[in-house]
Amino acid sequence: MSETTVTPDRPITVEETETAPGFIGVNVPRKEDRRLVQGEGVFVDDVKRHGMAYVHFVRSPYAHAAITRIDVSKAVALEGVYGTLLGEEVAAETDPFFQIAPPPAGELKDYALAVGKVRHVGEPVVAVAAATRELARDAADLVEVDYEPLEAVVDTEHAADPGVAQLHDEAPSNTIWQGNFDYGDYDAALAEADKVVRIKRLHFHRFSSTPLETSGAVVEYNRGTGQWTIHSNNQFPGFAIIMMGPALKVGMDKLRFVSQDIGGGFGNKICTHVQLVALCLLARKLKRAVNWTEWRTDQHTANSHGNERVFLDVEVPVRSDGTMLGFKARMIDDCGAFTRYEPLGCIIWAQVTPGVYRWRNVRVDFSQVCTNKSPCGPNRGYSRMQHLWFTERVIDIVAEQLGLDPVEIRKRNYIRADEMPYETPNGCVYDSGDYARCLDDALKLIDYGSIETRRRDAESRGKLLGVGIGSTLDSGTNNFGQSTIVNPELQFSGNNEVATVKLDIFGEIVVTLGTTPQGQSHETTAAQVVADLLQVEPDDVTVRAGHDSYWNSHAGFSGTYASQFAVTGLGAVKGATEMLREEILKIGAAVLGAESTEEVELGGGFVKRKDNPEAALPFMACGAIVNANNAVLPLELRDITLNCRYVYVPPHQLPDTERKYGNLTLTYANQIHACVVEVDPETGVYDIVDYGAVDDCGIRINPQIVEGQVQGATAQSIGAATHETFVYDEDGNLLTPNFYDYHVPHALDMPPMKTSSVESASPFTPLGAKGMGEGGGAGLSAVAAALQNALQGAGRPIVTSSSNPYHRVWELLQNPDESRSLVSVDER
Amino acid sequence: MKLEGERRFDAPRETVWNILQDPAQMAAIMPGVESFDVEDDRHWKANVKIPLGLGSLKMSINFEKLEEEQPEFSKLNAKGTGVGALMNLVTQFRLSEADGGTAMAWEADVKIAGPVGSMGQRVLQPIVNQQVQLVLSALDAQVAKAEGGGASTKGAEEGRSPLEEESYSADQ
Amino acid sequence: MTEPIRSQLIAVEVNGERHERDVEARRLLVHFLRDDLDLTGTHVGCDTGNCGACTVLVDGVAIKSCMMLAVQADGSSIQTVEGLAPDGELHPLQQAFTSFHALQCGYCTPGMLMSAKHLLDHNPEPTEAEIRRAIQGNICRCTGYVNIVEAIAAAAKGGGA
Amino acid sequence: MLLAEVEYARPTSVDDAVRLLGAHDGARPLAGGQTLTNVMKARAAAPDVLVDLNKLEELRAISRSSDGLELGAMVTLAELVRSSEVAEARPILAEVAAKIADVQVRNRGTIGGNICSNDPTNHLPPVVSALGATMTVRGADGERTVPVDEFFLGVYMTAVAPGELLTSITVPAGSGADGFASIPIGRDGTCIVNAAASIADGQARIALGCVAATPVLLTTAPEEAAVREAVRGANLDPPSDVHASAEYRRHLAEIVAVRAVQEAAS
Repeated sequence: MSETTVTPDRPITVEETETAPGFIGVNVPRKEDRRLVQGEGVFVDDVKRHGMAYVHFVRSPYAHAAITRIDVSKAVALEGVYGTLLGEEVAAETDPFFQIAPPPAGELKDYALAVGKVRHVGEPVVAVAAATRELARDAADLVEVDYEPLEAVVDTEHAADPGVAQLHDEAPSNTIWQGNFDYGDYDAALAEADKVVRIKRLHFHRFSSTPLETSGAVVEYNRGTGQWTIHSNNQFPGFAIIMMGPALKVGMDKLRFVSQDIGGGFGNKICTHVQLVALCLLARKLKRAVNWTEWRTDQHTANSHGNERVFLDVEVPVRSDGTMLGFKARMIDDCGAFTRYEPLGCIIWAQVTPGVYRWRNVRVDFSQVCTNKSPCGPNRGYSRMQHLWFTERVIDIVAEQLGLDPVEIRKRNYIRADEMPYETPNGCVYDSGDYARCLDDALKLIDYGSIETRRRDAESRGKLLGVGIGSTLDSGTNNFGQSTIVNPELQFSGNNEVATVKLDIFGEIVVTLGTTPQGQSHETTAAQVVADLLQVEPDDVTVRAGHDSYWNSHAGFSGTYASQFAVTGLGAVKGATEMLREEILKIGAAVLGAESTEEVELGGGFVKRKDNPEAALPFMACGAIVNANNAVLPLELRDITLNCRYVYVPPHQLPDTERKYGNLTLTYANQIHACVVEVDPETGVYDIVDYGAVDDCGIRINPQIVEGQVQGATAQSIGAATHETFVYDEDGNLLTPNFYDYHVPHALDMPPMKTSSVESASPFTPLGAKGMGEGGGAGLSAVAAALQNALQGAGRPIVTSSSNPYHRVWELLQNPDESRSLVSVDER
Repeated sequence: MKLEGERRFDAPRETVWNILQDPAQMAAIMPGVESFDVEDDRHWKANVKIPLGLGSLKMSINFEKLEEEQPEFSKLNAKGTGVGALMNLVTQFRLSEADGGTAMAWEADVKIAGPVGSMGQRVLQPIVNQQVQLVLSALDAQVAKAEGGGASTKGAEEGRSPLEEESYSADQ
Repeated sequence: MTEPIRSQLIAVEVNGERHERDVEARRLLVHFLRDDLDLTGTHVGCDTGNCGACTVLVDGVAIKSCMMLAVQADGSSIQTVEGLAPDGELHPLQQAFTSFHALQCGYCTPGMLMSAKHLLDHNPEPTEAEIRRAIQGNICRCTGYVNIVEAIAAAAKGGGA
Repeated sequence: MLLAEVEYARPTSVDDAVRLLGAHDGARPLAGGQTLTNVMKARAAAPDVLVDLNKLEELRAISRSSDGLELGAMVTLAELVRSSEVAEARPILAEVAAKIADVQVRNRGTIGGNICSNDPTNHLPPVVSALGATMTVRGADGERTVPVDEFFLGVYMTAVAPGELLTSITVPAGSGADGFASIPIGRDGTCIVNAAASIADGQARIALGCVAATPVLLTTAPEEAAVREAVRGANLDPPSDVHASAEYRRHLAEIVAVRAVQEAAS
């Protein structure tokens, strides 16, 4: 097998893209669809094994309690029960999970099952395995666990206050991480300002994308080889293996991750390594395959939530013309009971420090606390969504306070297209984009010119109409080096993804990817790229469905997350295909008696002599010669394998951990949304009556697929802005544990959605494309802004939360001054 | 969930007090009691089958008397565990003599966790309120019986339902 | 006179094929289809009857198979997503879902297709509002429903391709 | 998601059903199962025997009589929506039924089930209350009728005693001056509060939902001021949950009452 690893050197230059106009940029129908529309997809719960046991987790009913007694005797006595797994066994057989956080918080112990103590409602305490799903549940009900309840910590803002109960005995406080971020010269900016706008408190709420397929796995253990095969819907096997290997005290090759179809992920399926370890232990203990399917209520109470965040004592220096010089704030992020992927969220936001704005002076005191709530994990727009919502709230509150037009103040502060590539105050490089143009397009979509007329019409119907704008930067292709800013001891940096492309004995082109798609159409877009490079049809290209870490297409960061497939995944596909093309041309030249590969070309599945197209060698013959008839090849061509593996490595460098400075990610797709709401002032009930979303993710490999991502991400943020929220009571009980009380938008809830796109090619990527898919967050800002605008005529309340269900809007209407008292302006 | 209320009985304080201190009579007051064991004068244990319209909720409840000031004040903790639910109830009452009868000021703090919680507060709150009303009505009956069956409670005389009689606040 | 039973031999016709199985009274229809008959196209997305991923047609009527017991289906004729294209020839709805990119992860798709089929069986020319109402009981977390609504409208107009 | 062990019987006659319900402690009727199944999934309630009413055709009849509209308890919500008798006699029943949950749930869910489960957010308990329906309940000792005012006892609790069965709902013929209003979560989602109203002889009979364990009945003059006054004076005990505080529900109750009456009057 021939292999190449390429790392472009700095400074980054525009790469030649050799792909001729062909299938790239075309709406090629999806390869995935045929099986999925027939119900022939293979999702994790569809996997069955002989004698498979079904696992049910006994979960904590308490948010915070000591476990005083566990008795499983009645459960194991039940006929059909194969066995149980307890925390004490886990503690004896595994090491606690590796912690990203530096000491002292990094000393906390996180195991696959609760050991001695439970820290959130729904935390797995005992695993029970039985012959059927129902029996496992019956047995779980027979497990007796005694608890000694402890004070529940649920208030993010005060979780680290003195005297508050401590979640983790090994860590000295509930503060997981704290850091000061100081960019530009904030004090000078403050001195220079004509006005300073102050905001006491903003709150970004808990929710998650709640993929319709919950987490799950079928785990098999091979006693002969000591190797586990994990059929799961984990969306980041690279990370899971890094976490699980040390915990299980085995080498990584003992953990084979397999998945075909995954029913949505959105980041929520990254941190399932915890349950997977419990399943590995059970499979080994019981000597049989085990199936675990998380139920919806379990997903809501114990799967990863999006990070909750409060923004305190916000200070914004502004010139009288509306030019904003930066901001200062204290931010407290709530990661829930455990740090499964955290505290990475404490740095990820910094990829978009100034948002889409030319804010040069920033001072942030960022800390993260743990609370007795479900652990957080990446959720579509991870950590940037919270911060970008903050930047958009800031600009609309400043506009409101200074009586400036929301459109004008944005255009005055947007980073300009002619400034691209733009280096932010903390050293991130925005590759390309034209935010002002996207805004104009978005306003066109909602016919902004007619707003005042529509406002009057709404008033005549007793309704308050409001318009709002939101933005997101969908930063993609992480530089994992940013992890060293939260913990300098970490040995993570850069990023990578793998693809192999081979020409088989019958001339079949087969592609394997390292990614774990959950609807992102990787089979289709990969085939488009390969087809263009090899001058064939996408139908001629077989892209293996799903992921298998035993294919040789797996690297440390393999997975599907952080908006990067169009860059890393397709970058790898392009690299491997170019290697294969070169080998095919060599074989062709040799067989067709050409002097060099310059004299031959590809077309229609043949290598042809340019001077005589009649002289053509079919791919099938190439494949046959190399794989089954290679004695005919001259010796110098014997190293050709027609099986090419390429690792795409983005041009990342290590950041400066002292200054918390450096380029943290490669590409920046952006979205500008505009939204129109109508509020019933009598009830606080509102409708989104018009909605426009403009997306710019550079060159679009398949526009229809990109638009689908935009629509879906937007729907999620509209859901989050209106009704989706994880609410806990003071005892740490989750009050929205299912789709009854956690209302996700259905077809009637969705507003008329209009979309359009701009294509600002990325100068930094193989195809000019940018990763995308996480850009929906703009909806949270647009809805908040539209509500604040609508309520101008009703006491001018300030919207300070990202969660705005009807009752909150009614509260704003009842007591506008309460929210207004949170903001003030200092004249200079 | 916190509940509180005032109730009046046309019976002497001792009568009411005795009922509230007698495990056997308490068993008669509580809904769906299947078995009731007295472990000692401060600890009782009951297996109940609370009838909900859609099927009954089985629970085993451990009672512990926390405080007592005969004949007027008592505080009780009840911890219940069932398949779908986990209950923790702390309740107290104060009896005072009021124009020939007895006035009872009571408070209860009920916490419910477990899968039953997934049914939603809109359902749980009314169900808890309802069970409380059943207990209080049963208490009326016990008092009436102790008074020789003749005299019944003021509330009943006026033909008002306990729901109307009670004034209580349910808050999160 | 009928007496209560804990399990029962039931006979159902699924996608034209007759099946007989002994099932526990408590077994939900969706688990009967998935686990006993290995028809895994019908999915489970929630535990409260909200998501509609388990939608199938029982005697031509769209129902959520997580809120019906398998024993209740005794003697009935059931259609699941696997029955839409028996000979591999895609149903117009399946074709339209592909053409209009009405699915991403594909997990809600089987239930969505069955709800759409139920709609078109009873209302061949639905308005957009009628389409949205017809799939109100089917949650999709990927698409925002935009392309799903278009696909169903197109299929109704025979414009699957 | 997975039910506890349970016994199942599928009677072929109402008498047989009543016998089964009487013969087994902890037996519960299984109508559409769109609420009961979910409560059983949470194992929050565990009936010992399910008596399946789905094969009882006699409970599926819809008929018009001199004293109004008689609806079998097993008439599905979808049938209510489609029924010409309902459309002629009391269209409000169809209009409201069409808002309940979704197509699949309406295909299975029944009027009897929606009424007997009496989840505070249910649509039909307030409607039948406002319409002054009469419930026919059958037990071992035969049939009895219960006026709707005495029917609802609490969440999941009605006058239908263990061993009894709600067989039909009789809705009096009306003037057609009926209305319904609600504040749902999203479009036609779960109700935060709702209200049904029926105007006859210059009096509005209003039933408020989700402001107490059972529908709250008010009778008042149909003028807005009077309606608001009546709601303010009513003995409401609204639950507080993530969708609405008790205070917000009180406020909304007044508004939906007014809107329901206005719709009835229009």
